[in-house]
Amino acid sequence: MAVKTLIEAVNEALREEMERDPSVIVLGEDVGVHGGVFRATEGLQKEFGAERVIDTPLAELGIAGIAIGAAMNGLRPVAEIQFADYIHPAFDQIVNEAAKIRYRSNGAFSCPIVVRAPFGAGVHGGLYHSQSVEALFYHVPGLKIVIPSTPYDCKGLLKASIRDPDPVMFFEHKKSYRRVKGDVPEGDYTVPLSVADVKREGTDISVITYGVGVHLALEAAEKIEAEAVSVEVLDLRTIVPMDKEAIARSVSKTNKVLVVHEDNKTGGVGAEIAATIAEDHFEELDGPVLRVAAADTHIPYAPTLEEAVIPNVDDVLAALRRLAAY
Amino acid sequence: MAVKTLIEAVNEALREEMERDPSVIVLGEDVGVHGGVFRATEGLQKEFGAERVIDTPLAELGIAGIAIGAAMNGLRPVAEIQFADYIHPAFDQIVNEAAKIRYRSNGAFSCPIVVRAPFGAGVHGGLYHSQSVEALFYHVPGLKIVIPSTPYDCKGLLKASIRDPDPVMFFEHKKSYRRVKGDVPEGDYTVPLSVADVKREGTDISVITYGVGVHLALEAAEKIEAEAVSVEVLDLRTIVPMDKEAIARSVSKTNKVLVVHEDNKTGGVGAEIAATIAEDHFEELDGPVLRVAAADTHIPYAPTLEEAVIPNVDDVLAALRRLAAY
Amino acid sequence: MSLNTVTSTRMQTTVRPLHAELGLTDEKAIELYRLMLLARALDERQWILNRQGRQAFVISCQGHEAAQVGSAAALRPGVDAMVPYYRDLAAVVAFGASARDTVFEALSHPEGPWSGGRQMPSHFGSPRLRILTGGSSVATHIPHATGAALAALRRGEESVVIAYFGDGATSKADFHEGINFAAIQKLPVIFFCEDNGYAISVPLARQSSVPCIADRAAAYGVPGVAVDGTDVLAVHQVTSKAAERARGGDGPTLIDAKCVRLTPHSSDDDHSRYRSREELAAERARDPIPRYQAYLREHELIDEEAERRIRVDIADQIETALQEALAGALDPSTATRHVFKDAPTPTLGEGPG
Amino acid sequence: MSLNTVTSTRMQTTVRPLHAELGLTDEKAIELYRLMLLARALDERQWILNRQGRQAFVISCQGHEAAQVGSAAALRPGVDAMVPYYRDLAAVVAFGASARDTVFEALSHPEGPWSGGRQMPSHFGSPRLRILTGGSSVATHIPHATGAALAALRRGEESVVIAYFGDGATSKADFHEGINFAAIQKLPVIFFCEDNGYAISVPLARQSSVPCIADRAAAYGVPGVAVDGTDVLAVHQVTSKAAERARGGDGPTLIDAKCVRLTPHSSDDDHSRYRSREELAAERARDPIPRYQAYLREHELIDEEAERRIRVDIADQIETALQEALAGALDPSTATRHVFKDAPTPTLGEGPG
Ligand SMILES: Cc1ncc(C[n+]2csc(CCOP(=O)(O)OP(=O)(O)O)c2C)c(N)n1
Ligand SMILES: Cc1ncc(C[n+]2csc(CCOP(=O)(O)OP(=O)(O)O)c2C)c(N)n1
Ligand SMILES: [Mg+2]
Ligand SMILES: [Mg+2]
Repeated sequence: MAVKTLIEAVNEALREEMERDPSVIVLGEDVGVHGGVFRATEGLQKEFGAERVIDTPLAELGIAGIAIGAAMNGLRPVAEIQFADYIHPAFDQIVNEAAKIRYRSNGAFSCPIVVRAPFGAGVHGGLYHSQSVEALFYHVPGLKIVIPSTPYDCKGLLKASIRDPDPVMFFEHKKSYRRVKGDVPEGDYTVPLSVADVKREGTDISVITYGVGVHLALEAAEKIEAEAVSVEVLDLRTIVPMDKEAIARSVSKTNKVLVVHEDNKTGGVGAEIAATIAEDHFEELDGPVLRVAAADTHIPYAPTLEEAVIPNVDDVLAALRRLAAY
Repeated sequence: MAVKTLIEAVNEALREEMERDPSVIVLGEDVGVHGGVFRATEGLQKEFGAERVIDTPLAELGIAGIAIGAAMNGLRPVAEIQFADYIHPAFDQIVNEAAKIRYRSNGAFSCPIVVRAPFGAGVHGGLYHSQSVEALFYHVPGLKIVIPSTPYDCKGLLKASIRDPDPVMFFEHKKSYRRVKGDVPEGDYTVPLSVADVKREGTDISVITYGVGVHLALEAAEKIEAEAVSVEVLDLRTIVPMDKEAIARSVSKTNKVLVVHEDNKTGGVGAEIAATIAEDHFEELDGPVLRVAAADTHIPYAPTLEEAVIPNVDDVLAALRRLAAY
Repeated sequence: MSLNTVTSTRMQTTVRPLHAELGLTDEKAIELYRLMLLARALDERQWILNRQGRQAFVISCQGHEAAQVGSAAALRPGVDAMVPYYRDLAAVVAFGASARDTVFEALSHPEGPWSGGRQMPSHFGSPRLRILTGGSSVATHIPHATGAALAALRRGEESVVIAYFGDGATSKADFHEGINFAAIQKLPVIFFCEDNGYAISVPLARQSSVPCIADRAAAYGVPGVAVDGTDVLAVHQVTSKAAERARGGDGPTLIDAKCVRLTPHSSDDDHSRYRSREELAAERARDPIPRYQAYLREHELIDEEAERRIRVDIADQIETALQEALAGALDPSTATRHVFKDAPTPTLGEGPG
Repeated sequence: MSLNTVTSTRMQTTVRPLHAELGLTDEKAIELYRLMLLARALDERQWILNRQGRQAFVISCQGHEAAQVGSAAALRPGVDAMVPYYRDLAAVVAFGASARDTVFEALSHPEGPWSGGRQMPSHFGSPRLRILTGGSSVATHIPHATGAALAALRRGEESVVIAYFGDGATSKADFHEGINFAAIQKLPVIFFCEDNGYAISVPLARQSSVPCIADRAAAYGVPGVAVDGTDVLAVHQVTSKAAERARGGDGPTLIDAKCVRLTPHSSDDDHSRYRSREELAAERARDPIPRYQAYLREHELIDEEAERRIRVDIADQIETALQEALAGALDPSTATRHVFKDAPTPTLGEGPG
């Protein structure tokens, strides 16, 4: 097994799925000749031609809408949105069309598209190259949301998403693209959607998280071990439909929960996780369900300012200590 | 004081603000000659002219974008989106532009727009004339969200929203337009944003809600009184920024909370309310924070199907009884 | 009987009638009329159901029948694909939708082929008939047509996709982005605008800065063809040309068919608020059905008796469908189905609907 | 000194030089050059700061200076308003932005007038200079220009609004909806496209189905004017005409200025991946600065000595600004300010920036 980066895992998954299934196409801005601004589609146009790897005009609504129409007529389009911050122009097509096609047609039509987008902060991209957008789609019935934290999961989840019969939003943390490395098997395998993964076993506190939150949580868990606190880290991997059984298992084991995500706090995915636990596991809780998330602001460009608003390992540690005290 | 409908309150607030402030304009589809498909802008074009009451092309992105540009150059535009279901094409302009203008310019610019939209189900409008959209904007820093439940609040809140220096999303439940009546004073008054209102005093259980949820809660509260359960109904009125003090007061008084909204459950506004309470009021809770909301589906057209997915008084009663048992 | 007469007399006339010039047989020319009458009858019947309180919502094709039938009949059912909007009852009827399909959806019957009661009436969608599912949002389906054409091409199908939309839809993002991509890729799509001069109450002059929607084609380097949308044969002619062009790999055409809206926007609308009596009367005079009837009479393709038989047959179809439809009742427990896949889904050309 | 010489000689020449034809004084003609040089120097300096690790991101105006200065200088600072995009350093400089403003933003100084370190460099916005704040999204500011023009009209200001954007931006919804409304309402806006033939790596042929962006004007019934964007005087001429038209109440104009992109898209881009050496060399040959320098020399408006003095002065301005800027440090506690109003906000023509 070779050690690969997250972005290499994306590229490998796309290549293998295009080889496997001629109905898979890739479309987006700069995905062709250029290979994508993050190189996710590197080499694909050379290998599969400009008919299957399509440089689109600068028009996210169109990218999504065309992918949707193609999906209704037998293709499996993988649309790249260059930055998640620019997915908002496609919001109507994704929310009012892709998400509703199966339901409104009483099951007669489906919309098997994957919308890929790099997201997240920490690269000094400012307000428009740092956003987390998962919470904006989270509430919408009919959309699946996947966020991988490791190269292994990334390749397997992206392949599973491309084969999924429903629209999948696939968000890749751009700061992890080259920094996060890990073993990735050659060849075909999938990681099933809606199955969370315990990235670290523990007995005192459960950290429920996804994406970069997983890495913050693991680092904090290592550190706090010295203080004789045993932390379990649950990586959701698929945000919708969420693996509620895995959450239940972890909560009944530790009776204390910390939710961590980089996205800002109010109305984030963490809100639903905390609310669900407060609703379904009230009797099991030994302490409040805490959340570590970004401040409810936009993400500024200057490092000094950016670091002030996004969560870090110390924030996670502080919350773990608070819970440990219960 | 005259008894008026919710839609009359909207119309009166718009008229009075346009008289008071020449920088207030109204724009949207069919708002002029026609007076709006729900008659919210009835008579305004006659009174203030086609220069201030503007029939726009069928283009929600443009409506929002033009309102934003006008707001940056000294006007106070009130944009009508004909149905909240059609606000999604304007999502990018609202979320990436309006919400970020003050922040990105370091306070040098502001964007005092109001985006009005009728929302909500119960009128057999199907997937595209029934949506609740507040949760889709709830997570975005820089946007205020107001949802009135009575004609009195509606007029006062709309006037306060038009005078507010920041972008306000103002959602009016279309089923309430003509069904909900109440006293509305002639002439000028405002209801301040971010101040919740106790619509009914109670001691055993707090129902935290807004919009039509208020009416479901009040009806359920009346009914369950016979069972010697005293229910307090807190109408948030402003969803962002939320009146956390009022929530705290009510929770410490009753120690039991039910959150009610018509919007579907997962990732709804209720998730944040429940999460906040689970986080900040853990010790005070005598029972789980329950939520009554729509099923996580789209809203179907046929009455039989629609009624099956949206919450009703019996759902609220059942949840209240569950909590009463704690 | 009468048909023979018609044919024989036609032999003696010197100039060939237009439908013959266009390569339409007499039977086909009459069939176009039947489709227009069927759509009109289905439409009128829905207004009655609405007044009877049996149908909460009606949206009409009245005044658009010639544009819809003329264009849809120029395509090949089973091969070409259609992406209609809510006003396209006559178009889907011309593509094979039945009175039963229409009435079942009008009354939210669980076996309604387009949405099974989940959507308002006239929200079409049938894999079998190659009609894509649509919602209520204006213009969002235009890029779907582009995408469907892209898919057809990639999958080696030589099918043409037609997208229908109103004049108001051309103001919207989806129109611009959908056509631009189709033009760049020279995709086999026909963008067919049914210009009835209004978007609910908003007249074209407030909607578009150019008086003729066909002029918008210049921005995309595609042909823009304006046609009288009340002239079924003229529409058939321009659509056939656009279809040839698409099949030939020369890319999309924008057709601008000037229609009349003979009803209020929908059953929720009162157009007397924004249209004068005179204007409405003038529109009535442009009703495409008497116009085409006159043509058929002039060329002796149809006589009163033949027309009566067609109308009776249509009435029977609708009555039978109504009786059947009124029996059906929806099961509330199905309301949460199909959010995600919980049953196999067919592809175009197959399955239900 | 040299100026006198120039003038006197010009007296003897028979044909008047173009700038004079356009009503530009010699001083003004030279000022345009100074602005182009200032913008170029500020731009080049940012690449050095980037290589020094002091500036994380650079996006250039190199190759667009003539288009930007020629157009901005045709408007009235303090009266007209500008809605620029990230590539418009020369345009904002021509509208009054200083070396200090630019350098402070380049280095995220808390007193940076456009965003105070909250946005990437070249994200302009100044109430005082009547330059609207912009983000990084392509084309979203186009409807803002339309709205700002609507506001100016309603408030009785007779100001013209110019919106700048690239060729890629014309593919997007915001372009279509923004221009359509402006054209319908005949608003005083100039839509100015800086067509450099690329959207990052995507060439115009994959972006637009018409080779000339000016052709898109036909869809809105407004004049579409193509101009050589490397010819500062030609741009000044067409922009003045568009401004007159706007002031006269005749509505918007779409200007299509063909520019060259002399740098990679940004400091994050490597254009050798998608542009050939030959192509890049050909672009270099169209650099607007030597071209205008040649004009000024030909007409003896400037000589080496005069140009040297201008360049020295510019270098001084930048050095001074840099020394000052490097001192500043941001206070992390300010990062959460200005989500909602927590300080008074000025209106156009007033306030900071
Ligand atoms: C995006 C969107 N905005 C608004 C509406 C409400 N609405 C429904 S039909 C309509 C007018 C459409 O006019 P046009 O495109 O000309 O079609 P027509 O009904 O005249 O055939 C409007 C505004 C909608 N359905 N979708
Ligand atoms: C809505 C949106 N999509 C994608 C991007 C990423 N992006 C930044 S600049 C750019 C190309 C813009 O090209 P053009 O409009 O021609 O302007 P130019 O940079 O060539 O001057 C792209 C795709 C963006 N900023 N906004
Ligand atoms: Mg119309
Ligand atoms: Mg460009």
